Amino acid sequence: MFYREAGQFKTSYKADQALFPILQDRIGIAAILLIAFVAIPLFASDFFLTSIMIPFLVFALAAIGLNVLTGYCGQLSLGTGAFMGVGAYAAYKLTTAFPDANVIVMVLLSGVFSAAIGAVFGLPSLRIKGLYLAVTTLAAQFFLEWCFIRIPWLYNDNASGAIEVPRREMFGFIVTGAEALPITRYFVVLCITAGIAYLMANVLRGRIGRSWMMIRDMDIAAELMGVRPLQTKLMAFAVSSYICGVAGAMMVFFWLNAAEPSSYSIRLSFQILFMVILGGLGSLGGAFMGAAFIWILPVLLKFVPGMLGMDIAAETVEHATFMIVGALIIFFLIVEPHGFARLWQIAKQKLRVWPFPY
Amino acid sequence: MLYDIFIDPFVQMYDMPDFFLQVLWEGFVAGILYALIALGFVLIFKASGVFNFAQGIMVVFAGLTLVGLHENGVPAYLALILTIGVMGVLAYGVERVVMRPLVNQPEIILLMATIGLTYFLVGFGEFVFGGEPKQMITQELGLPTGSTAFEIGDRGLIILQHIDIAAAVIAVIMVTALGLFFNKTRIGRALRAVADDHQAALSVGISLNQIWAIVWFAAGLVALATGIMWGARSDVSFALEIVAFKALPVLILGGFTSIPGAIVGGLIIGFGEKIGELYWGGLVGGGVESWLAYIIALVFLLFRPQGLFGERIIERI
Amino acid sequence: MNAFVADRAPAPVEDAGERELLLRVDNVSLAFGGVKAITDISFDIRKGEIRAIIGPNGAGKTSMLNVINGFYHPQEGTITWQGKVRRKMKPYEAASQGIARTFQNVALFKGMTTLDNIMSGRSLKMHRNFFWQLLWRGPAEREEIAHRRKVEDIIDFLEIQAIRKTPVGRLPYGLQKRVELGRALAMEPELLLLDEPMAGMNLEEKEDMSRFIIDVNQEFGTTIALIEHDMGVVMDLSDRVVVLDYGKKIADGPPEEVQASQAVIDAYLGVSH
Amino acid sequence: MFQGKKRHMVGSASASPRGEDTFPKILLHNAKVLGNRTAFREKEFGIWQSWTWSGVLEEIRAFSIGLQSLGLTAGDKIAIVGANRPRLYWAMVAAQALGAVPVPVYADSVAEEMAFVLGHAEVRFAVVEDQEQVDKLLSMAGEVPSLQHIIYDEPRGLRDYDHTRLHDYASVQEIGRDKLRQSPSLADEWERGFAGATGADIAVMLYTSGTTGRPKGVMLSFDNLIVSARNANIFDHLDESEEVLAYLPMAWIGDHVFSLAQAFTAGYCVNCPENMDTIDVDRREIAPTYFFAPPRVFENMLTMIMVRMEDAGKAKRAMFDYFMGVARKVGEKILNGETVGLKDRLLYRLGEFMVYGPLKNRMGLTRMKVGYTAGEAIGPEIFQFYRSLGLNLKQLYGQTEASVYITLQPDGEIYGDTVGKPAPQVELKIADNGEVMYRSPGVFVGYFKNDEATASTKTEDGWVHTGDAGIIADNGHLKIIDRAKDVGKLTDGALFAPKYIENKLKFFPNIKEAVAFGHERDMVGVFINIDLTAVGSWAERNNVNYASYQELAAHPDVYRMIEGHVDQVNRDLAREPMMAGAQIRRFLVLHKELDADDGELTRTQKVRRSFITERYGPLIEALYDGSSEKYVSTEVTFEDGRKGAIEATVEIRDMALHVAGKSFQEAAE
Repeated sequence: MFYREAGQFKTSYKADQALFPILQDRIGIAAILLIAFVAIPLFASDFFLTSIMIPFLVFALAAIGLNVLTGYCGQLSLGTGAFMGVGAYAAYKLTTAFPDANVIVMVLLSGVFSAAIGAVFGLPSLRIKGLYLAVTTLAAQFFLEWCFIRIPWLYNDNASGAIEVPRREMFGFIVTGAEALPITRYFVVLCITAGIAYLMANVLRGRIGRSWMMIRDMDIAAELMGVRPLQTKLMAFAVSSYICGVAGAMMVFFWLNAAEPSSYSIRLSFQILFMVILGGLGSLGGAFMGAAFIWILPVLLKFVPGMLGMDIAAETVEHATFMIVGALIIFFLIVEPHGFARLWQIAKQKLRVWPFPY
Repeated sequence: MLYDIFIDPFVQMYDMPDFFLQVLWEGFVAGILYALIALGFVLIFKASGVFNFAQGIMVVFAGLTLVGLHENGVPAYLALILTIGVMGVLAYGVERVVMRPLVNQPEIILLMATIGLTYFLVGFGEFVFGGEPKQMITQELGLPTGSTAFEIGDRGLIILQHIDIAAAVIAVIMVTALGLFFNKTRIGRALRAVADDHQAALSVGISLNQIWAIVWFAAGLVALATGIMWGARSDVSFALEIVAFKALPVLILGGFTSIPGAIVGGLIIGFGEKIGELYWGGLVGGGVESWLAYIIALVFLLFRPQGLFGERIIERI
Repeated sequence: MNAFVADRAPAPVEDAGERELLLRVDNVSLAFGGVKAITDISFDIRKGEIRAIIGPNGAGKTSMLNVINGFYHPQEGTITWQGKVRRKMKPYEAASQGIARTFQNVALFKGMTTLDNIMSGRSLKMHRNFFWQLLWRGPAEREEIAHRRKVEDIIDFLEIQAIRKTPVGRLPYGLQKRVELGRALAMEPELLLLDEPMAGMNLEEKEDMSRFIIDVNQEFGTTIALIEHDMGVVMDLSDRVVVLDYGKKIADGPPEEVQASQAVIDAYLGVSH
Repeated sequence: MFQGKKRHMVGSASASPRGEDTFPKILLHNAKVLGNRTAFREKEFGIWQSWTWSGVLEEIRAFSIGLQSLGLTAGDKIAIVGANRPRLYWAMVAAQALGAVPVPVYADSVAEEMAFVLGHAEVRFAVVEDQEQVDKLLSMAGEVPSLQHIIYDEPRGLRDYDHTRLHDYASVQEIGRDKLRQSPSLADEWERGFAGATGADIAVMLYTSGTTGRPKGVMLSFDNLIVSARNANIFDHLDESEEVLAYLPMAWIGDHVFSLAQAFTAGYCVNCPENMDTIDVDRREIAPTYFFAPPRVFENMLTMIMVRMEDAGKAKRAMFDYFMGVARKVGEKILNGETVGLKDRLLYRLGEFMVYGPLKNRMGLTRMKVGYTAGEAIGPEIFQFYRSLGLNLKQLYGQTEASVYITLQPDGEIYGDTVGKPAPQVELKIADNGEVMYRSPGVFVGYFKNDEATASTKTEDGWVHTGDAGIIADNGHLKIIDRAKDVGKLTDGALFAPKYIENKLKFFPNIKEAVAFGHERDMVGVFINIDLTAVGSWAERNNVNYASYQELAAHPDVYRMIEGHVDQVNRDLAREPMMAGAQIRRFLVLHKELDADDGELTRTQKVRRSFITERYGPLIEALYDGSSEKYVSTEVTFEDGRKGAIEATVEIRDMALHVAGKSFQEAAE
């Protein structure tokens, strides 16, 4: 209906292979970017930024990271939380070791460490597939979590056993630490998430993205077409872990300010996995939709009783939220196992062929 | 350093055989409990190909229901029967609401659904029973609580908790019962038929839906037993959920569909974990129990990807 | 039986058996556990020919292809590829040395479009590294476009323009087979292995596929080894035929000769054909 | 900004009459003033390859000089065989630059037919699309002794052919480019070569497919084409900004005028689709602003819409039906600029957003400024459907012999049952026998090597017999009834206009083709061909199982449905005093689809009545001898040229007649 594609034709491969070849999609993306970069900063409250937008963007980035591995390369991972933790601890160590260095560079650099560790734990993927691989990543999850607790060097021997983000400035703005303004943090998180999402979109539409999908769809055929399975999978592990690492670092640096090992527990892994599955395996847009659903829904649910004028204990609300989220997850898996991205695709297809059914 | 790794632990084992035997016993008991959890997984996986992540929370849920009912004045044995009933309702509900609509979906989707179920049960359990740890009603159920010490010649003594012995006995009884159930009863044979070939099972006139309900119920019973045993050793709390993840390495070792595999795998992990923790864990600051099981499974996987009881896979194109 | 085959351009002057050697299989044996799939087989494939491998079901034909492109490693025997003798080779090495193939049961990448599937065949020829790919603009995009152009030639060649952007999972079987051929062609192989390219096709689709195979052989000079059940097709297409039965070679030579061989007749009569 | 404006002014000017009187000269002009505008596009290798006017000049010049060095000279005939491709259009102009005459030939005509045309035209050269055409031409080399060189566009599969008389298009162009490189003055020389040509020279020879007898070569001069084209451009305000889709056979005058003559004179862009399977997609991508199609195309699009809407959900269908109702009520009025109430106007706006806009988008007609249908009568419902969507679809009446245009419907003067007013500079009259005659600048020079036919078609003073019977209404619009020679009488003297009846039948989507008999007989009998798409989809919805066309056609439920349609037509006929006497008494549903490959249809999909009369003699007999069924065996030609036979026993149904002049309700009682 809204997709009026008549008259949109491509006279070059460049245009044909653009990220958004359809004019209406380009308009939509421009509108979203406008909202994210202009409307939200202008109108949003601090609470909205801190409790909704910043975590949403952080989780969206983590979901992109996991999606690269699970959605595009077909390798199941339950260790996302730990890989995020590696990023967080690495960024913390880096910025405390080099206090004068630009903190954003440190955050981006921290991903390199999680990439390396991710690749190591990806090694068994050559021989192991599916649920068996999940064990490998669980091993990573528990082993790394243990490291965060047992290696005091990682948290600079803090008595609390947690990492506390120091104050860092950039171009005269305080970007990290307790005094950093939500709006500043929001812009940093938004730029990094949007930037990495764009770069990944580039990788995914090129040779490397294709080779991941080849492995995912039919690994034997991929190998017979000249794709080296180990290299390709390891690269997916590394890239995925890099992104998760950066997301993990952002999580503590721009959102939580301080983090304990339990922040990066298996629960987080599952949370991210849900975002990916519900958002849609193999879709970058889906990662955002999944993150919005899993993060924002519970936040909203907390306000529902209040809005309805009910006086319910915070605990009860939390329990109810768990139940509702659990039930909704099952519901959406039943309605559309391929996630919101597929739902959107179906809707888009309907709009494109409107008023016809096909 | 090398000495600490390769020599010292063995010297200790020799020097203090009573301690070593005590460790082995601890490992054995832990292994039995792992095996029980794994058993729950195997039952469901065998019949439906679903890797049921909710098995862990089912253990907690069963334990909480039992204790919760008792706290509200229900006599222990009645509470036990009621809890069995609750597990039956849960099994039926899961089959109806989750399994049936998701039949034929890829395994990762089913896995996710069971994690969704976990969320739901966590919320529901906390909603009804509150989040605090509870004391298992061991005595009220007539389970032994004392302990017996055995002397090992002149080298010291080991202490066996009666509840642990009971756990071992119950585990053996459950495995035997399940074995008989699978091999001797009509439904049991039907279950095996399903595991081997869905089409074949359908053709002999067995309803898949019934079978799933039964299997989930059986897994619920196993969960209840596990919950009682585990709860008696510590508390009944949501922390127990994490134990369920241990089932994964157990299954890797034993294979996803083998009941004996689950037992053997559970024992290997139990022994390995305790021995590793007590003799080597100190070297790296302790707490290795949390991940050692996975590393054992991982190493094992690299050499034998098909598991202990699986057959070698020949890839075909 | 196929009218178009008559259109095939003047028969090659030289005898296929005398062309340059591309691949030789010497005394290869392969077993799974105790089961022998291939026993002591030797034959060769010469440059530019269409070589058929035929035989009753379970004769070891697919296993033979799997050995040639490195998916199975024979316990005994050697394979000489372009003059180099080898025992063992990883599948991706075989691919990089110019061996491409299609599969008996279509093995397309189901989540991708026709275009992407064929583009995937160009993987080995694309080299821009990860960091160029991140940027996209510039070298990575230029490389992508250059290969897209080549892929479009194949799409044009196979007449599948109308399904360019259709996910392959939605295509009918015959078209999937054609896309799979396109994917293999995108590798610009020296040797193209086709495992039952016409299985499950109707007459018209078979004729189309035969025409494509002949065109590939003639336009690009690609050497082709194919497994096929339809004897009419085999006799029309191939220069030389090797016949397997129970993992053993029972005949080898030009189609007419093989067709007349008593061993072959027995083998086919033995199986209910 | 400035440049855009300037270009526009120049462009508008180029649409008006001016000095250039041949296509090569217009090409030079366009390359000069419209140099960077896109002249041609072709979807190839997944994208729209584009050429500007100056690029086209370069391409044509190179090819033309290449042709020259192969020996093409003034007066030679050069055949053009293939689907719409820029290179084939260019070949025509390249040949014209040398004074040679292009002869476009229907690419899908059977070898025998093509051999006749090529032989008759004495072609020396042929420019063809691909191997298929090369093979066809080589196979008829014996019948076309004049043919010396074949040039192909698509080299695939031709590598091993003997290339002494066979050339790759690109290599011919390369010869030209080489020569141009060697002597730069050659370009000027080439231009001087056609500077002396005049508008009176023969531009092209088009063979009319001819419903009867051998095809005739219609010779059209540059003046014929260029004056007609310029008039049409002015009439519909067409300029260089238009986009058209070239998808109709190149040998057909319609395509020649729309995709070449008008494109060159207006300077607009011609787009060639990727192949026949992708036309719908390609049309949507290009969204032509000026669109031409025979009624069949509009019928098919409408059928497609209706079939798909049948599968839509209830709510959606209700919405669709509602808004189509709104469109039927006010759509045409709004298009014609009549006053419409505010509520209806708003509803129509909403409908435009919800339904009409998306529909036009799906059909690729969003940008259509003006569209024409011609060739045959279009069903009024179909015609109104498109107009009610806000599409400025109009009818025209034309002929090859007239360089298309005889009458046109001017904007705002659209009447479903007429074909419009005389086109600019066209004079019209009705002969005593009712035949329509015209005289115009577009009137052809003559039939090639057929003076007799020329003389019988064109009078001394330039009037041309159209062969159609018609009347000029009071408002000056022409109304066509039927072919003049086909209008006959039943034995009881009632007027029998077969086409009229057939068209009424064909307006039902389920009926693809109909052939009516009755001249000098005591009643009207009809053959009906069902539409496989529409009826097949109906069968699917109603759980009617069938294995083949034949089985579907003979299905009792299908017969019942068709019977309903025939009855409806009879009711309609009964209401018209002139036609009431010729209602359909008996009909049958043919067991096979009428097919051009079997000679039953012309290449433009018109029924070959005489051929069918001969071929299905027994069935016609059965229509009139009262039998209720008839066994028949029919020879058919398969796509690969093999022959076979279809056998069937065809059922014949009797129909009740309606009383003349009675209204629908009365008749139903």
